[in-house]
Amino acid sequence: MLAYFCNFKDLNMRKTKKYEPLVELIFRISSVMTIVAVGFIVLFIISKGVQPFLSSNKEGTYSFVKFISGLEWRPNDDINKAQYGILYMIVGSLFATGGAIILGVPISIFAAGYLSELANEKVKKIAKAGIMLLAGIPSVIYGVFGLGFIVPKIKEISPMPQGQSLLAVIIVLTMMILPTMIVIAENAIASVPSAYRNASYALGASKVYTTIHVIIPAARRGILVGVILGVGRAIGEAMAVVLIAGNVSGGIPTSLFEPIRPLTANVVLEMSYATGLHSEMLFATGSILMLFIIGINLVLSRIIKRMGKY
Amino acid sequence: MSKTNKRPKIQIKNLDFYYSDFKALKNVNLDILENKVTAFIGPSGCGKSTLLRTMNRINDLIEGTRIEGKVLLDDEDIYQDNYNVTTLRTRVGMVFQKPNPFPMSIYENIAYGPKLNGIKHKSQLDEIVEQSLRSAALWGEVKDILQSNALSLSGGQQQRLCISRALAVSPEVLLMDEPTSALDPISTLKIEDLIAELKKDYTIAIVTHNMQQGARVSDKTAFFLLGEVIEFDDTDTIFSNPSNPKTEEYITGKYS
Amino acid sequence: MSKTNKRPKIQIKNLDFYYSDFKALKNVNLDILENKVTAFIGPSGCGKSTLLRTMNRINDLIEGTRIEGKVLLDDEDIYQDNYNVTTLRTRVGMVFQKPNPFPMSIYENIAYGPKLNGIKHKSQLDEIVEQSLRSAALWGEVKDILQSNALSLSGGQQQRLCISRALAVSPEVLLMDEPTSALDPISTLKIEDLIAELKKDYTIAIVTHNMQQGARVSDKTAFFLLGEVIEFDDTDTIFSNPSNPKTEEYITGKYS
Amino acid sequence: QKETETTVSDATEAPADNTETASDATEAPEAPMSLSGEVTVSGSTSVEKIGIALGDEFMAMYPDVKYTYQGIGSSAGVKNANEGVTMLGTASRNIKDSEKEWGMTEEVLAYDGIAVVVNPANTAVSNLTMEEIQKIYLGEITNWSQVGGEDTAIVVVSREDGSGTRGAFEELVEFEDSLTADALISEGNGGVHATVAENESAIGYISFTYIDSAVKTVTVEGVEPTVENVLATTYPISRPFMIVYHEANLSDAAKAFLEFTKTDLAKEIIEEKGGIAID
Amino acid sequence: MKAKTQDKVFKGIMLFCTVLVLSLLFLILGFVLIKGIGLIDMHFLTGDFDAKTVYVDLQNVDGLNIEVAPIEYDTKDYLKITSVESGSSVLTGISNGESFPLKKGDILRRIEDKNTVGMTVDEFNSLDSQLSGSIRLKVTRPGEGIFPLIINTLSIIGLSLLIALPVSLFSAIYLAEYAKKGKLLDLIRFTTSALSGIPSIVFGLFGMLAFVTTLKLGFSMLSGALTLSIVLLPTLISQSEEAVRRVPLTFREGSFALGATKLQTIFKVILPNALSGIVVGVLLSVGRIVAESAALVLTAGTVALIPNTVFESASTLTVKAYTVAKETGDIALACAMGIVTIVLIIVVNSAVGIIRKFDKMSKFK
Ligand SMILES: Nc1ncnc2c1ncn2[C@@H]1O[C@H](COP(=O)(O)OP(=O)(O)OP(=O)(O)O)[C@@H](O)[C@H]1O
Ligand SMILES: Nc1ncnc2c1ncn2[C@@H]1O[C@H](COP(=O)(O)OP(=O)(O)OP(=O)(O)O)[C@@H](O)[C@H]1O
Ligand SMILES: [Mg+2]
Ligand SMILES: [Mg+2]
Repeated sequence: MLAYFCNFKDLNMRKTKKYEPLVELIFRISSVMTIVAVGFIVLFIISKGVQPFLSSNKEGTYSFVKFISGLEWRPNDDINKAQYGILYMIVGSLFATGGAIILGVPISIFAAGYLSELANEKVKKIAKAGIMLLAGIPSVIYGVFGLGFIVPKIKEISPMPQGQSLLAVIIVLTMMILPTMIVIAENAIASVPSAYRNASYALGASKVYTTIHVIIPAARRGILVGVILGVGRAIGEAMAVVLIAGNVSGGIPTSLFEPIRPLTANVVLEMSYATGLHSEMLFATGSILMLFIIGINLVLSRIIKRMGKY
Repeated sequence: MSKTNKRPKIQIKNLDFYYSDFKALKNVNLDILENKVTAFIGPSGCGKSTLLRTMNRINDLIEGTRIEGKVLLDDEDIYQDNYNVTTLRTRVGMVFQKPNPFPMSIYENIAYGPKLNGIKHKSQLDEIVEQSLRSAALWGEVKDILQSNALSLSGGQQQRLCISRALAVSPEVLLMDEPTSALDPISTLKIEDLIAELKKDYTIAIVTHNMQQGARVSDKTAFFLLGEVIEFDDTDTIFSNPSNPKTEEYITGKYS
Repeated sequence: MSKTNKRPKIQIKNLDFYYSDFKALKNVNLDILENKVTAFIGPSGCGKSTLLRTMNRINDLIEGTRIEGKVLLDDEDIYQDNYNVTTLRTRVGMVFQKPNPFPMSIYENIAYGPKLNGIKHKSQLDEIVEQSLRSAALWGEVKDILQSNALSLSGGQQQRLCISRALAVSPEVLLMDEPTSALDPISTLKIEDLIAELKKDYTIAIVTHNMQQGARVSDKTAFFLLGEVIEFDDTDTIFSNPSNPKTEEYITGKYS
Repeated sequence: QKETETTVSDATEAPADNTETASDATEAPEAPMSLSGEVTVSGSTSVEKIGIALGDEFMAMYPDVKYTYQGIGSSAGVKNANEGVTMLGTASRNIKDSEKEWGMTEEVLAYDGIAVVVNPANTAVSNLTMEEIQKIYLGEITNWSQVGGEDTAIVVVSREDGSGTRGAFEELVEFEDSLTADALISEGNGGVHATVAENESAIGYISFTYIDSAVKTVTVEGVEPTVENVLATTYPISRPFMIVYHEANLSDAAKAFLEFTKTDLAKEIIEEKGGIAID
Repeated sequence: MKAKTQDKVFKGIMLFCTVLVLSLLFLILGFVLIKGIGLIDMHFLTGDFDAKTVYVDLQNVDGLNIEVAPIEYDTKDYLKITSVESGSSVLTGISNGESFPLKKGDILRRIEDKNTVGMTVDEFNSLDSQLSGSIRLKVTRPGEGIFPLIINTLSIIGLSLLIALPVSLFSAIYLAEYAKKGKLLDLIRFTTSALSGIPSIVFGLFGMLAFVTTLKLGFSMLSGALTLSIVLLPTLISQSEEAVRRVPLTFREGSFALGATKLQTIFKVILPNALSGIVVGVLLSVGRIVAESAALVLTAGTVALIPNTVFESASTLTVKAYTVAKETGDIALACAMGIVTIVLIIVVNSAVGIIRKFDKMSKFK
């Protein structure tokens, strides 16, 4: 009696060609590269970012609590004079991202729904090409556009004397995340099986009703993937926001018209100038940003997994 | 020709159907009798589904389709201008080949149609849901899991769910396009029993590729070939004593 | 049991087959005789394909499969350690349900196998290609379009191409899994004729869901139910005078 | 390579006949083909224009030399020079004590004035005292009416932390580390320039090099922000452009470049680019 | 009837959102075009970014045979060449041992030892008539062109893909064809998604620490390309993996049934059929590289010259657009670069479109 457990590994061992296991090894090593890359990134950034909070740090030790809960960012080589508080930046980043998501998600879902279910082929084709284009425009250009167009417009309606504000950031971020989310949502919606459409039409529902009540809910998993990418882009965006956020050195924003200093802007603004403790603090900011995004990714992918079951 | 003397629920008159340039139905004439089961059989691509789908105008959704001739529901032309398609589709329900419940709870699936028609009261909806599930012989199996996902049901259960869903809007006619072809033999039998049960209250038209099934469930059978009705008669006659040699060829398996 | 006295090319002994936890074949014992056509019939999911696929170990590709018992090819256990699977697969060719030519030219499709085996000379390849196409009765139809895309052939031609492709590596056994189920009646007949022709040179095992086909092409027939061989005998016997009532039920159409 | 250096200095010894139209009357230097190699510079963005122009001229003279300038900021430039990432580093501010510890050689390349700029629409304000500027940047004066302008809130615009211009400005106006938290921070001279140009109630400061008609300069203590006034030390807000290096890191070409920066030709270029050459 | 109004409301909202998105598109495109189009001309596309000053030696001069006009350059008045007669000796100019023909637009800074600052056209003409033999000119060829930036952008695209593509492809093959469900696969999946979530500024920080400083590659094209290849990994891997997975099982079975080994099957059947999907991934990556600034500023530097080796700094279009915006506040120039970038993206997108079409054709059933 022969018991044979058959799997890929065994199959490979049986191959006549001797080099096959070697090539497999190369494939395997390649695929581990991502892990290595992420490992290194986390290692490099965080190892540099934790320096200021270690008692062994040569410029002196900065309290992590002060860092994470501080409301002012005043770099100084003298650790006793310096204030490296990023709470107000975290809040600003959250507001900005949150705002962009709140604006962007419904707009992109509705637009995607319209394009994929209701629009005629021609409109759809042209609109999709345009949106793809929007997705590829460098963020610097969005920033320049924000500075030259959005900021002056906001200043006109703002009670504050300047247009650089949370609102400007939200608007520009929304513009930047829309294309990605629309393209992905459109894709998700288009791939909803036509069986659902047929079923709904056969019950007497209109196209619009079907889209809202059946198609979009059925595509929510795919849509959420787009939202994740959107959130990632919104939180991580630097080059555009730095031109329009105001980047003030302290203060939690209390209205849409107040300037903010997003975490990313903090890094971009000062990285090239910073040395010593200051630069380590920027790495600490980067670490927070990275943890932030990995955390959000984890949570959302859990949600997606759960959704998939339904 | 017919041994029954029921009145026709749906009459199809000189119907030609085009997918853009392709003529999928050629001068079809048929009566679907009330409270009877009418089966459409024929080789693949002969136009069975197309005909079925003209009867609730779901073909309207396919771009480039065109129709000539008439389809009368209770003597009223459903293709006339300003005919209310939504009402038509609630009067003429449809069940598809592959069970296609919405990815919602069982309850939501069935309540979908009634809600669409403006029914909002929970108690009213509850009642419709129970009633429809009972009619489709599914109530017993799902009454305790109404809130769970419809997609977690077995294929046969899903198909019965789709039937309940169609029933929930109180249709008069039920169109079924190969409703059992995706199912296992046991589920198939359940659906066949159900059809026998349902014909008391509904007029049923069914497309099937399975001749035994056609023979078992239907009262009348239409045999199609290349978009034409070759023969339309009582099922017994078609299967035991077809008048057209092509029908006989098909029935005896020369084609399948 | 058998009326023939050919020697068995493949012997299946006490075979159990598992997809992870699911036991798809239960204690199967069968002999596939040389230069005969053996048909496997049975309702969907009964394990016909699974058995066929154990015979060239293509099931190895599916994760979590496991086998107990023996499959002997010319009295040698193909599941023994260090058995050369590549050679096995050139000895036991396979034709699938859906024609699956590679998206390359007709010529390339057929030359694929021989090239793998190290044949490089153009003239040699040319010869193999022509020979294989002739054996599959396709040469006449494609000899002038050898360089065109295989996917541009009709379904029936594609299936014959797949058969030529399998023949090009000079197998001893040919496994065919519902080779005509995706084809039109005319192509089907051509393939059936081809099978009759090929059995002169090859040992053939064929899965079919079409009983008429089974009756037409095979010498021996095995009837499966839920992973078990219910009856295995000469085709004539199975179809005219089955010894097991379940076989009779199936043959007469109670299941399909 | 001594000879090379000599050639360079010789070439520039010829007197400039006219400071205004700058003397290319100096003999066209006989480009010695012997000098080759790389000169890598990184540092202040304020020095970038001058740095690139000097490099341009230098490469014109020594075609085999490859010169690059990375405008990445004063601190990074100093750091790079220290770590040997680039041979030379430039800073648009004084070298900090912490940086001095690294023991690099410092040279003043030029001086730069920092102009206080407002939006051209702000016609009412054309002069500010040092104290007023200080109070504006401290957040103690928040309305233009407090300094003789219209009754609108002042939008204070500053450069980013670590910027040499900012460091110098804070030092000279004496509000080190006390910038009002309401100040908008813009990246680069261009950022400040664009922000002030776009906002009627803004005030900012930029290097002389970036002054153009899109912004309006104000006089400080009544003194115009001009090169002459900086040289005459009547204009109070100016700072040095520094070059730092470790001698050991220098290529021959880099040494020659340092010599070149002291020639009249180089001074002429520095002034062309808005810098203030030292005598 | 109630359902009808609801329908109309929703349809209205959906239409509104679509129109909004499209008008934003037109707004930003319009803005960029209006601000930047004025700068785009032949010189802009083919010229150097930085001005270049050289000494040019001319032989056998008998008058320069050129026309000039005064021009203000760097706050002083010089003479600009407005036309060059054919056969003029300036066409045979030699600089640094290489041919350097002067052309329209070049600025004469000095003729022999004569400075041209403030020189009038008449003065020039009288001077010109005396010129003979071999002479030396100092000439500035003005910058503000983006040719090196375009070349750098293309080179960085090439280099990053050269690094990232093999790794991604092998990785995708491993994930799709070899890896078994389990911890490793989960970990790879997680890290890939983590990688795709990391903002590019963090990549920039990493690249600066790892490649520029630690590996001492300096601000160089190589540092930039290495950093970008990490940025590209997630897109490339997941696209290629999808493409490989999409190859129908039947092809695999067909190949194995003919006695092919796994590797033979991968290279002969799977990869050729996954090609179009992989190409789409590559084109997406190209788009990403073209649009990237944060990760490159901190790694590849800002030098607007075509480097001789990969160890030298090289600024791409987008990086320069960023530095221009922040350093000089020159929105017009940034927008002009933006237009060129957008054109590049349109080219890439239509390439994707063409490939998708091609794909459909080759896979017809
Ligand atoms: N959407 C469509 N566009 C164009 N032609 C179509 C379309 N749907 C069906 N056809 C064609 O119309 C003919 C009839 O199709 P139909 O679906 O009615 O056949 P059927 O009898 O239901 O076949 P089957 O048994 O395979 O379901 C076929 O030739 C088919 O190719
Ligand atoms: N890859 C697989 N993983 C798990 N179970 C499988 C797999 N393939 C087949 N099975 C199961 O094994 C049983 C036998 O399958 P098999 O494909 O051999 O049936 P079959 O007789 O060929 O049916 P059909 O006529 O439908 O092709 C079925 O119950 C099927 O669900
Ligand atoms: Mg059909
Ligand atoms: Mg099978």
